[in-house]
Amino acid sequence: MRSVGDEVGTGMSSSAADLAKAGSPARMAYRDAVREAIRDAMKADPRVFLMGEDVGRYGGSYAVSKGLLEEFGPERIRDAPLSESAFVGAGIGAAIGGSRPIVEIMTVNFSLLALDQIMNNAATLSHMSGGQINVPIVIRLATGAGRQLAAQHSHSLEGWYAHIPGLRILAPSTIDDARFTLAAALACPDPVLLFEHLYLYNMEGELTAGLERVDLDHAAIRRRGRDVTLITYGWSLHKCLAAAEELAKEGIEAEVLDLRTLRPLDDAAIMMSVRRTRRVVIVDEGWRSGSLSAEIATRIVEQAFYDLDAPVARVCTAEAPVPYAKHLEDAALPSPARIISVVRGVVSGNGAH
Amino acid sequence: MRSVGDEVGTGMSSSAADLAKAGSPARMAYRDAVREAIRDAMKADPRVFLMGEDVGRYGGSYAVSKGLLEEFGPERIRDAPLSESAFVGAGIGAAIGGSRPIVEIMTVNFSLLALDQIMNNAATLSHMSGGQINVPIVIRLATGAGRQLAAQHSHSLEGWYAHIPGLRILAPSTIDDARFTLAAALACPDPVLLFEHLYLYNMEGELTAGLERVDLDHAAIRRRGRDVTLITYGWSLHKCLAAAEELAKEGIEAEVLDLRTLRPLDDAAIMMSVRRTRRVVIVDEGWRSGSLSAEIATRIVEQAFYDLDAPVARVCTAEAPVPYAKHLEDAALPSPARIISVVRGVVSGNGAH
Amino acid sequence: MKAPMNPPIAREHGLDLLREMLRIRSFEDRCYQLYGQMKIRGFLHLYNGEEAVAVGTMGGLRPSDAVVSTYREHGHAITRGIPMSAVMAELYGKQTGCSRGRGGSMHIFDVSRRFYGGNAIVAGGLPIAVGLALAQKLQRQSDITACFFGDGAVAEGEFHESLNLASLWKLPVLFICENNLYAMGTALERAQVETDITTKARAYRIDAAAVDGMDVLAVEEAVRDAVEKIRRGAGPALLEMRTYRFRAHSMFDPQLYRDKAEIEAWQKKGPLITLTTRLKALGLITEDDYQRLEREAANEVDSAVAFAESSPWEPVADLERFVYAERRG
Amino acid sequence: MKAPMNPPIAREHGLDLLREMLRIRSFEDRCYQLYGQMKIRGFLHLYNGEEAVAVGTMGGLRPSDAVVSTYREHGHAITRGIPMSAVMAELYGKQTGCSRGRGGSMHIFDVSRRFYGGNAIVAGGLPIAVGLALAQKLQRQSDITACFFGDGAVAEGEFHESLNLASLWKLPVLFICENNLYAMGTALERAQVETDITTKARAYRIDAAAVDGMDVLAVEEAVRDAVEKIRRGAGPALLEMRTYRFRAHSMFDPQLYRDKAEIEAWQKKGPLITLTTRLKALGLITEDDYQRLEREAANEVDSAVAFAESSPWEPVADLERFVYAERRG
Ligand SMILES: Cc1ncc(C[n+]2csc(CCOP(=O)(O)OP(=O)(O)O)c2C)c(N)n1
Ligand SMILES: Cc1ncc(C[n+]2csc(CCOP(=O)(O)OP(=O)(O)O)c2C)c(N)n1
Ligand SMILES: [Mg+2]
Ligand SMILES: [Mg+2]
Repeated sequence: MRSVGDEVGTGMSSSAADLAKAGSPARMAYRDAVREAIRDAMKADPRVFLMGEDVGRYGGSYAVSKGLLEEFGPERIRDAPLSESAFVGAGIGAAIGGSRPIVEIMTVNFSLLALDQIMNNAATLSHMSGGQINVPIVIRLATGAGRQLAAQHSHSLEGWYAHIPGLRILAPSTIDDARFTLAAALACPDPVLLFEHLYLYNMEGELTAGLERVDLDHAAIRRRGRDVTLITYGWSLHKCLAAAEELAKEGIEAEVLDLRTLRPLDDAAIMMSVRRTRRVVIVDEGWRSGSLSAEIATRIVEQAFYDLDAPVARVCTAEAPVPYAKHLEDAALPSPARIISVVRGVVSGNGAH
Repeated sequence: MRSVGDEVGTGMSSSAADLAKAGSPARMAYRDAVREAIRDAMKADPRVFLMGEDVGRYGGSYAVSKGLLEEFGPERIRDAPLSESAFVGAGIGAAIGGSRPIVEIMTVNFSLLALDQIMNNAATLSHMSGGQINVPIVIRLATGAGRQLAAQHSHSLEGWYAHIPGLRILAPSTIDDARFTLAAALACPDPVLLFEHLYLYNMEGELTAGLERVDLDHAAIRRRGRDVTLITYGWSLHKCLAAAEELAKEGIEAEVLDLRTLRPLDDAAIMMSVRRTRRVVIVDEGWRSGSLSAEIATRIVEQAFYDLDAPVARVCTAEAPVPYAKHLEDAALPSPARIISVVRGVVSGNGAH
Repeated sequence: MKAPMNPPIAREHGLDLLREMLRIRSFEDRCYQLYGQMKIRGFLHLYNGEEAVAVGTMGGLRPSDAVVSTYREHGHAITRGIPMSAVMAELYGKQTGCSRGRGGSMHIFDVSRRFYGGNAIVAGGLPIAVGLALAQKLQRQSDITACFFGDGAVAEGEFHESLNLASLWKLPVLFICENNLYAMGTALERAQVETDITTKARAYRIDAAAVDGMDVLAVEEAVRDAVEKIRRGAGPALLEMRTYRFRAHSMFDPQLYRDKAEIEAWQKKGPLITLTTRLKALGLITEDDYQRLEREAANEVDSAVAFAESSPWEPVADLERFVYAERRG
Repeated sequence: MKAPMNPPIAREHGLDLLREMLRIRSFEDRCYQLYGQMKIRGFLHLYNGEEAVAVGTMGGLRPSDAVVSTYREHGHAITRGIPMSAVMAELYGKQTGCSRGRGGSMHIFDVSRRFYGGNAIVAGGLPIAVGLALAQKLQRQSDITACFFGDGAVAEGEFHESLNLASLWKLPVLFICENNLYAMGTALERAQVETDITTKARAYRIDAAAVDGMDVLAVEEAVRDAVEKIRRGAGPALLEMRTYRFRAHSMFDPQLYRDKAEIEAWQKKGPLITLTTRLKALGLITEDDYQRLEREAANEVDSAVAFAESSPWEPVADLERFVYAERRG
């Protein structure tokens, strides 16, 4: 795979300049990390362009692309009309035509309007053409609930998209991943969807010193533990880490596995952790039935059934359109409190068969 | 729930007349059973109408609605333009407005273009409005692969749709269900999606004498067995029944459970059978990762883990866009042969933990 | 653009129009404050500047007509007759809200008033409106469906499909495009090559007219004509209301895409100023009348806020209630 | 509708046009037989009657231009230069098929000839074509993208969104609407209220002309003019090719929706008859020429069938090959 580091020397230094504003060079918000990743990519490869609703003049609905129009101009930072199917399809066509589009669908909620293009074209063209065509498009989507945006603006469909062969589904959930996943995605000849949970944009953190690239293929253990494995991704990762801290006070050491890639899944990493802890809780923000957690649970049963000391448990979103009212929305979504109580049950549960 | 029988007296007799052509009054093809169900509904309730592409002049792309235009006229048998999002949304609006639309989406493959209307309106309006609105729409979709229609025309997305709260997902797989599910669906105030596998249309069978209605809520055991439970639905049901016959010759008695309803799932029926046979193979035509089989397997682990003598196994479609060539397509889809070999493995596997 | 005929107008009617616009204006201004106080959360899209469109349109509809709106619908809802208290309680997320707190600002519903929401998907309401009109036609009703949407929605495929369907089947739909020149930060001319929306409507053989959306009398007149034709069975009509949004798109919008001068120029021809000036010039109202209506509106908003504040929360146990209908069949 | 200028035509050129149309016709007729013999399965949509559109259009394109087609694309593929043998092998589902047997009739691809498929979703190819043209423009190429679609596709939202985008960004797209009056069994006038597709195109400020799609010379001329403007950077153009499908929509279509008389009337002005009559009248070709070209075409189809028959199957082990690219990065 193309090495990011090789290309971003200038990107890094100029980004450093920018970031000086935000404090120490190595500390930045997720939003800025994504922006820096886009800037690097634009500088490294003239074929790269960003296209989506309000990515230009407006500065991006989550301010991710703020300043990029001024830096790269309207041809490469393209404001698109409200035409999700057409501009996503146009991204697919442009990728086939030799460009390297980064298409921003403002939120996953609107991607339903482009789903035909994503499933029937982006995901199928390579196979259906006998390998003649690659579709190196990167689609970025804000995802998730928690901001009281109500039913139509609170979907978490990344696990649902992970059902589709031909797509790669990534969920960058740390500053490092926000900073470097895009380059790896652009270097990949397959269509890649990057899901950015809207709660992550304001998250600040340290960039790992010296890190210059990440891969698209592996899950990462974000916390070591021996008693139970929390399998998760996205914003739920941070809920799990918070829960793990609490549990540690009770002497329960939870391992936290950040999937990073939702399709393909890193089975090896999942099973390795499960075999060690023998207990699993899967946390994801999708509606429970048919969520990604179901696929993960099933793979564990298929591949590590006899290593389990307790049934796999999951913490997901309630089976309802996400409501507006804060107290109802909070009750609908996974929370550290719910994670903690489910973990307690799994750990205390008698594992003898 | 409204009783079908109460209303279809005339429907039944006139249908009988029709069916005389097709042989004995009680014997009919699935296609004719669906048509009779539509005719009954049209006669029983003036609010009912059928809308979709080529349902009228053309007679339905699978000849389901053949003759209905002549019988009911163009106002109630409505040919729609190629505008899936608009006519599905119009069906939703008409349902809200007091009509009882049966919307035919020619195949599930084209439903992607209407998915925003289905997920963001049909599925959410009741909850989002605090219960003020019901959306009593029935959407019929042909689904499935096996006819060498290639990647864009061979989707099996019913399990994927079953992820969406607010929808009811049904898969009528027998002549009885084809004949009577529609009436129950129209009587239900919730949006109901009926998935008709394209292989079923030509299937002939006997209508159960005296049967006048079916419900939307329960799975049905189609074959009794003690050694293993095959959980399935749709066209796969018939593959499972064929496999079960073969297995019986080897002394393996498979129970075959037809889910009938994919959302909500009939957990009680699933667990009851699993507790009896202690071994499970789930067969569905969706792509393996994230298919309905994953949700079912996970629920079994959550609710009947300690009753299992072997890991849950599944037979699904290969993780690839469905190819055109017969030999490749056959290899991609579940087959009695694959079901048989997986069952053998599950039954012979040593269940001791 | 159709020039208003300046028809003779009665004092009472003038006061009614002014009252409705002031009710909306003061409701929206209060929402702005309440958002700052974190009483209202989520997305909040205010209607300031566009009041004449809602008020001039609703006046031309019957209670039995259906209305489909967008996420910028407070004005439509209030002037449709939904009590401010129920709307405000919804913005608070309270059980007494018109959607029991599940919908919030973008999902105001009141079926008793045939107000079919608040839709947060741009252009998502158009097919629903077509369907409501189809039901009206199939049921031989003389009612019509009014469908509000923005200039940005015109670029969506659903606009194209819905206008064709409504025209093909001669359905009683009044399409009301609130052209405020921007879709979030994207100016109409940078999103659509044909910026005259009436031209687009005619490509579906739909009767269309552009209207000064800052002049409530012009809106009233255009709506009256269109509705009369639609009720006669002439099929759908589209009115392009030329208007402007005085506030940011939502509460998260830094407004980098337009300059103060443009905003100020539009504010000078705002709907309240336009009507008040005319009524005063005609000697139909005095400054006192204006002050009184403004006070009344403020009082109504006060009690709506008090109602919302004192209302109970929906019990958490009811989270999954209404996902499916409670009665079957 | 633009009348052809009947420009002076050279014998060789006339023969080339006739040859191409005959190649398509005899390929399609053979496909029809082979379907009956179950050598070809799945959906099969034949192009009989529409040959002039493919032939007249492809002649106006460069090898470096891109082409996006539909599920009724055999004619486009063959006259684009994809060997009949590779197309026929694809219909057989063989490894030597241009899509290695994975695509079948609806998914003919040949990237070496910039033929980007065969798309089985009505209107699904339009956004792809817009994107290919966007890449051409961003890369400062002088190439253009030709996009074929039917009259039915015009009702889809993607038509609306794609035409606006192409026109807004002045992209080099030639939209070719093959208006054969029916979308499956639905006549254009029962699906769309505005049946003049050029009128719709103009609502996006796109240059549009209607062309006699049964007259290959008229098609050639219209395409030449349009392509020349597009290459000059004038933005997209749309040509409405008025044509007719002689055979059923697919092999499952009982054709209840149109009567024999209509079909026969159109057959009388079929593209082969029209061109042959003109060339003979001008004394440019003889019946012998016609017979010879017909024989040559038949022979070419024979060897394509022989090739397909004798070709190997893709190994089942390779079922999941190409789902993801084999080289990464
Ligand atoms: C399908 C879809 N795409 C994007 C958005 C995000 N969004 C919300 S409002 C808006 C602008 C809509 O502009 P317009 O239709 O003119 O209405 P206005 O806000 O000006 O009243 C956008 C892009 C959305 N809600 N739905
Ligand atoms: C989105 C979508 N809806 C429905 C279909 C089923 N279908 C296949 S071809 C066709 C008719 C298309 O007509 P037209 O665009 O005029 O092309 P033609 O077949 O006449 O060449 C339909 C409805 C489809 N393939 N895609
Ligand atoms: Mg606007
Ligand atoms: Mg056609």
